[in-house]
Amino acid sequence: MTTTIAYTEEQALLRDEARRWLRERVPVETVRALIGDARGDDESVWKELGELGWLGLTIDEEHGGAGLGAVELAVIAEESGRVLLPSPLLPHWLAATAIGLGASQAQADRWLPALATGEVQAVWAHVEPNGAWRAEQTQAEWKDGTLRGEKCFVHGAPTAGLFCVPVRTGGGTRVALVPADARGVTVEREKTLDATRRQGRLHLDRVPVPEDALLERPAEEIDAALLPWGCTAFAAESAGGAAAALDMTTAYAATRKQFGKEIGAFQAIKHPLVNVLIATEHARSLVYAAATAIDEQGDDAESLARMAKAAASDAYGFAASRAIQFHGGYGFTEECDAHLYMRRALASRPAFGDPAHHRARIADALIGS
Amino acid sequence: MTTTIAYTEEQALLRDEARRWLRERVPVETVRALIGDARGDDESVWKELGELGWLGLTIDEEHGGAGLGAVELAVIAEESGRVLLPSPLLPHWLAATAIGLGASQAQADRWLPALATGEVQAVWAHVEPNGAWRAEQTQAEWKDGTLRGEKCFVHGAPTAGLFCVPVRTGGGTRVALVPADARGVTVEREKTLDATRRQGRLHLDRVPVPEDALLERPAEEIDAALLPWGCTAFAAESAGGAAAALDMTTAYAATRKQFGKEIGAFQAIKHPLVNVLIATEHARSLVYAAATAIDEQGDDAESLARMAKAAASDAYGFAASRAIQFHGGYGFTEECDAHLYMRRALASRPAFGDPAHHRARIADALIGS
Amino acid sequence: MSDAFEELRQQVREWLAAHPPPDRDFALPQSMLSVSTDEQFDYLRDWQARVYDAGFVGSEWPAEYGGGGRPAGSQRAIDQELSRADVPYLINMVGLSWAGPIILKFGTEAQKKRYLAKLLRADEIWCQGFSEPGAGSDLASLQTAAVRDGDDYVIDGHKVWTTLGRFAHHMILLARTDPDAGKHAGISYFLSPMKVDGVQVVPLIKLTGEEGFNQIIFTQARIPSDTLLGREGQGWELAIATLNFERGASEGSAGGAGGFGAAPTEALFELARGLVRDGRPALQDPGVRDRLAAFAIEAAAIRYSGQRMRVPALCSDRPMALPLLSKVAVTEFVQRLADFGCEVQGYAGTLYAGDPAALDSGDWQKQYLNSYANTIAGGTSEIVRNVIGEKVLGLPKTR
Amino acid sequence: MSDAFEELRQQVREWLAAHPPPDRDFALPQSMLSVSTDEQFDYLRDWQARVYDAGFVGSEWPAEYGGGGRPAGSQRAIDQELSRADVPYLINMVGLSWAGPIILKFGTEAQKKRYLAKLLRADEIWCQGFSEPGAGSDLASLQTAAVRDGDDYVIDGHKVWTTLGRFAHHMILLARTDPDAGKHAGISYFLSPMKVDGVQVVPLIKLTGEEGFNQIIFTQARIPSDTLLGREGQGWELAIATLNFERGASEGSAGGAGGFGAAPTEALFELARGLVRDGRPALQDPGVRDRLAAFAIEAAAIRYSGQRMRVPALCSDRPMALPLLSKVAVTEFVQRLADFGCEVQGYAGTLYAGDPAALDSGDWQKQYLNSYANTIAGGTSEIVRNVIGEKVLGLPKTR
Repeated sequence: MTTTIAYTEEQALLRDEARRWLRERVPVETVRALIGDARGDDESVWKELGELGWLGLTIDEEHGGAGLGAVELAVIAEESGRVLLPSPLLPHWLAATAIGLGASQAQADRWLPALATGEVQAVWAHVEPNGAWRAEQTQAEWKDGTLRGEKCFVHGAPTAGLFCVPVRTGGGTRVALVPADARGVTVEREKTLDATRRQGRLHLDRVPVPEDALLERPAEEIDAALLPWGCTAFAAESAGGAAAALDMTTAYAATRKQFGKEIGAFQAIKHPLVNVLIATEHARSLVYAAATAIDEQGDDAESLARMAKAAASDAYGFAASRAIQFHGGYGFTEECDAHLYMRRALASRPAFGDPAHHRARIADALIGS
Repeated sequence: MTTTIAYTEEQALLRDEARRWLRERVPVETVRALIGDARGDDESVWKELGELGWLGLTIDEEHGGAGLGAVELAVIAEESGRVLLPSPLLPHWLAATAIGLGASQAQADRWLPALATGEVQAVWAHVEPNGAWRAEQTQAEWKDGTLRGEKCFVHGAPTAGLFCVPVRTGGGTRVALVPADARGVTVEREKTLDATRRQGRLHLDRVPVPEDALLERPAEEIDAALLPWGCTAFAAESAGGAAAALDMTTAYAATRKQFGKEIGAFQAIKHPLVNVLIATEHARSLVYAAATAIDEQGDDAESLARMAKAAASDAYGFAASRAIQFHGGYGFTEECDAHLYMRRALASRPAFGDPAHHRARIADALIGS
Repeated sequence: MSDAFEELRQQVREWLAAHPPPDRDFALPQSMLSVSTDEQFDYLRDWQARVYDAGFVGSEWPAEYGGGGRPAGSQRAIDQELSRADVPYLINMVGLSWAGPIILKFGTEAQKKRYLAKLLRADEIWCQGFSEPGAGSDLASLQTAAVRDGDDYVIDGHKVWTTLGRFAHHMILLARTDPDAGKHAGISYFLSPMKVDGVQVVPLIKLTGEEGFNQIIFTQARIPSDTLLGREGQGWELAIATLNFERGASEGSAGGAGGFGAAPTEALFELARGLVRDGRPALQDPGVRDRLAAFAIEAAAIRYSGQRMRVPALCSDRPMALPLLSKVAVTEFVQRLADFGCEVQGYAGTLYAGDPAALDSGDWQKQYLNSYANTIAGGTSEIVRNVIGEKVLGLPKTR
Repeated sequence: MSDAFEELRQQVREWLAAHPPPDRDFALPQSMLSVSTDEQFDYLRDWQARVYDAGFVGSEWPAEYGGGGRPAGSQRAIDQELSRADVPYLINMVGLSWAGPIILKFGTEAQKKRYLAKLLRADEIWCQGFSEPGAGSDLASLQTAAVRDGDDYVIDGHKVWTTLGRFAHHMILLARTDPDAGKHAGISYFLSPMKVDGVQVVPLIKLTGEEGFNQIIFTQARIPSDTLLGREGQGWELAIATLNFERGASEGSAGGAGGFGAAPTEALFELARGLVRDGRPALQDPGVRDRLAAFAIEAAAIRYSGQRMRVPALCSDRPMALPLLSKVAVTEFVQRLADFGCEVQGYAGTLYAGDPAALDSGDWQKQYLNSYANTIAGGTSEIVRNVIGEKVLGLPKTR
């Protein structure tokens, strides 16, 4: 089956709403103010995200969510990327989606309503200290009701109330739901390149986790089903960031004068910006294709999502690089926002696999390994 | 040991002589005239190359050669690349070098004097029909005085009088010296992208080859010693071609007017040409480093030669591509010389390994495989 | 997305199944640029007439001018089905995509009646006479003169890059009617007959050594004054409108543009499948795999950008971005792909069409050389980047 | 190539062995851009004085101005030895490489006596005052005013991107003495004192969040008229001469430029050696291997281009090519290398200086951000490409 991009009027309206709200509520001054903030996330913004229904976007209506799909998620992720939203929206979505994919009815009833309102902020905590991030590579171990392990680079960890942690058990891999306040759980905040995105290391030292806090499906299955969501979410965010970086650079180039004319009249500026546009628009097209494929359960969903992530990470790094360079001396200052996009681009590049990783997997799928 | 580039006054004078002679004797009209010619090589040019002492450049003086080294070879190869010299100088040099590296006194006495004058044109015929080109991969087989096999893409084959052919024998690999007029030797001219360079397929059908026509040293040793020479020769030729393509494009861009000014004033033309310049000059620096390393028997000779070949092939393809594009409509005509450079660039890219091949081997050397 | 034209698509498929292209014992050229024999020309012209007679050319044009009167979008659906079926292309490309739409939009009633139906059926073939040797990217600097003399214009000048020149009946011709007016203001647009005295067709040899393009030399050629399209001096405006059809910024083609398919990428995979590199199958070479995956990603991006272009709500930020960037994105992609198609062959990439051992008959090498036609013609990549930078990004004009 | 300076090199090595840099319990900044504490500044100034006292700064300058009077090439040999020994850099970079050579070439006898020896020993530190907020690449559009008033000039204006601003004693200052003359003709060049009233130093915060550069605000600052270098109105000519030192097109540095070593590439290999990617050692990942090899090739090309630059017969086609292209080649190489240094770390590349788990203390991430200083300052890559296109390739000026 080959996916055909679909997009409804409701989805277009959702984008308009998201764009308007995010621009008004999360201007860059707010993003910058949170950099120095210990929590790094404005609690009132989080609360409002919940009220807008975005935190439970993919949670079914039965559990208080909006019951929407990957296209809506991509739309909001893209818009959140444009404004460099500091809230841990993506890891929360991924945790909710993972729970939705693998939970028993009781587990879903226990957690999803609180995730949908945002009362509990959840995160998908899947990266090992050595950077391995697929469920089959997890070193965290659950045995006899006790969990030990360590997860790093956990996006959203410092403020999370619930961690979804892939673990090994005697009978295969599972996903443990670990409340942040459980005994033996310590979160150490990491010092990150992208100071607008909070990450942390999660130490799990003999944490008591009852068997009924393990999601029912094997972690590998959940992880495999989640992969297209993760790739698409970060790809959409990156594509939005690339578009915003391009917008800001274009606006500057259209007004900044040197040698008696606007620098955007010079092809040394204009043509690379056109190349950024091409890369960004290509990435966006792949994002919508991947999101549609997920929602339509197309068998090309994984491959399109990997393509989208590879293209979007490359586009974002390129857009941010030209943003710094073409702002000239000003681009090298903290005051100019260009570096904020670069930091986010670099922070999102490894998330759910970097471009080289995805190209290798795409080749496997197309050719066989 | 790390090589330091050396260059003597004599070498500089040789370059001046080579450049002057080649420009006068082999203008592009001559190159073009030979495209339609059956032989594809002007016999009088070949004779004069012999008289200049260039055909025996690397042959020792005892055998009538000039006894010079890789730097001189690189100098002339570079200049020959600039004018798109159609003569099979490179394969002749490589054959002479291979014989010099592996011959017995009697074998050297038998062949080298005739190679030095050009009376016999020799070629190094090392590529299998499947494209494998290292001696250990040869499928041609010598047994009880008889040789069978096939070599393809043999540069210079249609006019060659002697083929140096790596073969397997019962006791390892050797290099067979096969006169073109031996029984069972057929040469089939290939139709090539670069019509200024003649190639052919060599069929060896039960060719009688006495044991004393096998070079003494194992073919693998000769092949390994020849590799830096081959890479450097083709790298130098490609660097020269890139420089010439850049020159012609620059000259056109400095005079062709559009929109009331010379197109070279537009950064869309100027900046890519600067990038071509950087790539070309980098390649040239590596060529001189590699040639020096060969002459000084530096242990970095192989690695530098591989680097030079990788850089020069990339530079040439890039330079030729921009030459076509920046000549616009005229660049798309047969009449414009730009495509001649492109054809040569593509023809030389696989010779002695393409850039990706060399990067893989350089990684092996730097990291281990 | 449901397809409003599924029934029409079905009709096309059924017709094609029942009426396949006639057998032939000669090769067809890769594109109309390479049409060189009468045999090829007659075959392709006949094929277009068959497709027209079946109702699949000019689907959206009014019935009074020979069109099908179907709604917008129907021609694209037809084109996609034709493209998928891999049948011959429609030869009258200049007529269908540029001359036709421009006459439909700006022509007099008499001109519409005179020209449109005949071009749809390939009864009359069209060529383009815009470029001149001295005026490439700077089209408006053209020097061909049109001097009014009674009921005629007398044309003198030199046009280049004309496809199908030898076969064409008419040319969309830009010529200068007022040498004293401004660079742009003095230009007029003609629907010039080709089969008149004083029009000489001289083949240009492409960098591949093949023919395909022509030079057209006008020497005191007399053409009737009713071939003027629009007003005297309106030529530049009409030329821009034509280029907008050419560069994909306007819709309205009468057929033939099948769009960018997955074909080149699949052909590359197919090529690589048979190759050995460094002693192992090329498809096991990690560098080859990485490049192939990168091409697959880019091909998908181009394909889905084409789909997205048809969903206005997904293009609202910069509506002209995708239509305008597609030319440079596609042509440069195909160029890089063809280059890699040569490279991955290793030594076999040095062979050429005509050598029995050349892989895919040497097509990759030839396609790579030919790929420069598309990064140069119809606006060089450099000029198109200016246009995108100015029209889409709103950057100031490069002077 | 025999080295005429082997004996001198040996002296440097012996001296370094006998006089290593003093111990310290604080970190030194990566470059003079990042000197932030008095402790760092005093240490580095003391180190330059030691190297000078040993005879290894200003090696080629005349003895009467504090130099060593040795032949051309000797300073480069010394710099290479210092660079290899990985000792601290010489802090007075602006003085040694730009202010010093320009004074030596264009200064009066009194100016040479006044400034040169002191800058060699770092007794007096220099900074640069060329750029302004509104005049970046278009340097000549600068607005800082210098008005003659008796024996003084009165300076008003705003300079940016000044390194060591807080520590410097003098500035090479471009200011406009004649607002009515042409854009270039009205500019003059001053050796301005920094420690006078009306000179305010305001730190700029770099994109890394660190300090390093400064803004210098001149408000009715009075400087003596004998600080004018050359004539009034000669400033643009002297500025170009200074930029030629900066961009490597002229020789004459008094020391400190160790040249581009293999260090960054080796550091990248070292980093990769410890990493795991997709469950296996990163060095076994073919994509990583390919990138590393490409960087190694480029590093070698840059290194050997540096060598070749010193063999005039190998540069005779375009003598200015290598000196002028090296800035853009090196800075863009280092930028791409640092980017890959972040990428290859995978998730660890999201950490930053200060995190205990950050690899190489987060230096790759910081270096990548900082790398833009070098593609922007001293002529952006775009401006330098214009210069190369015009001066080396002879292309017409971009207007």
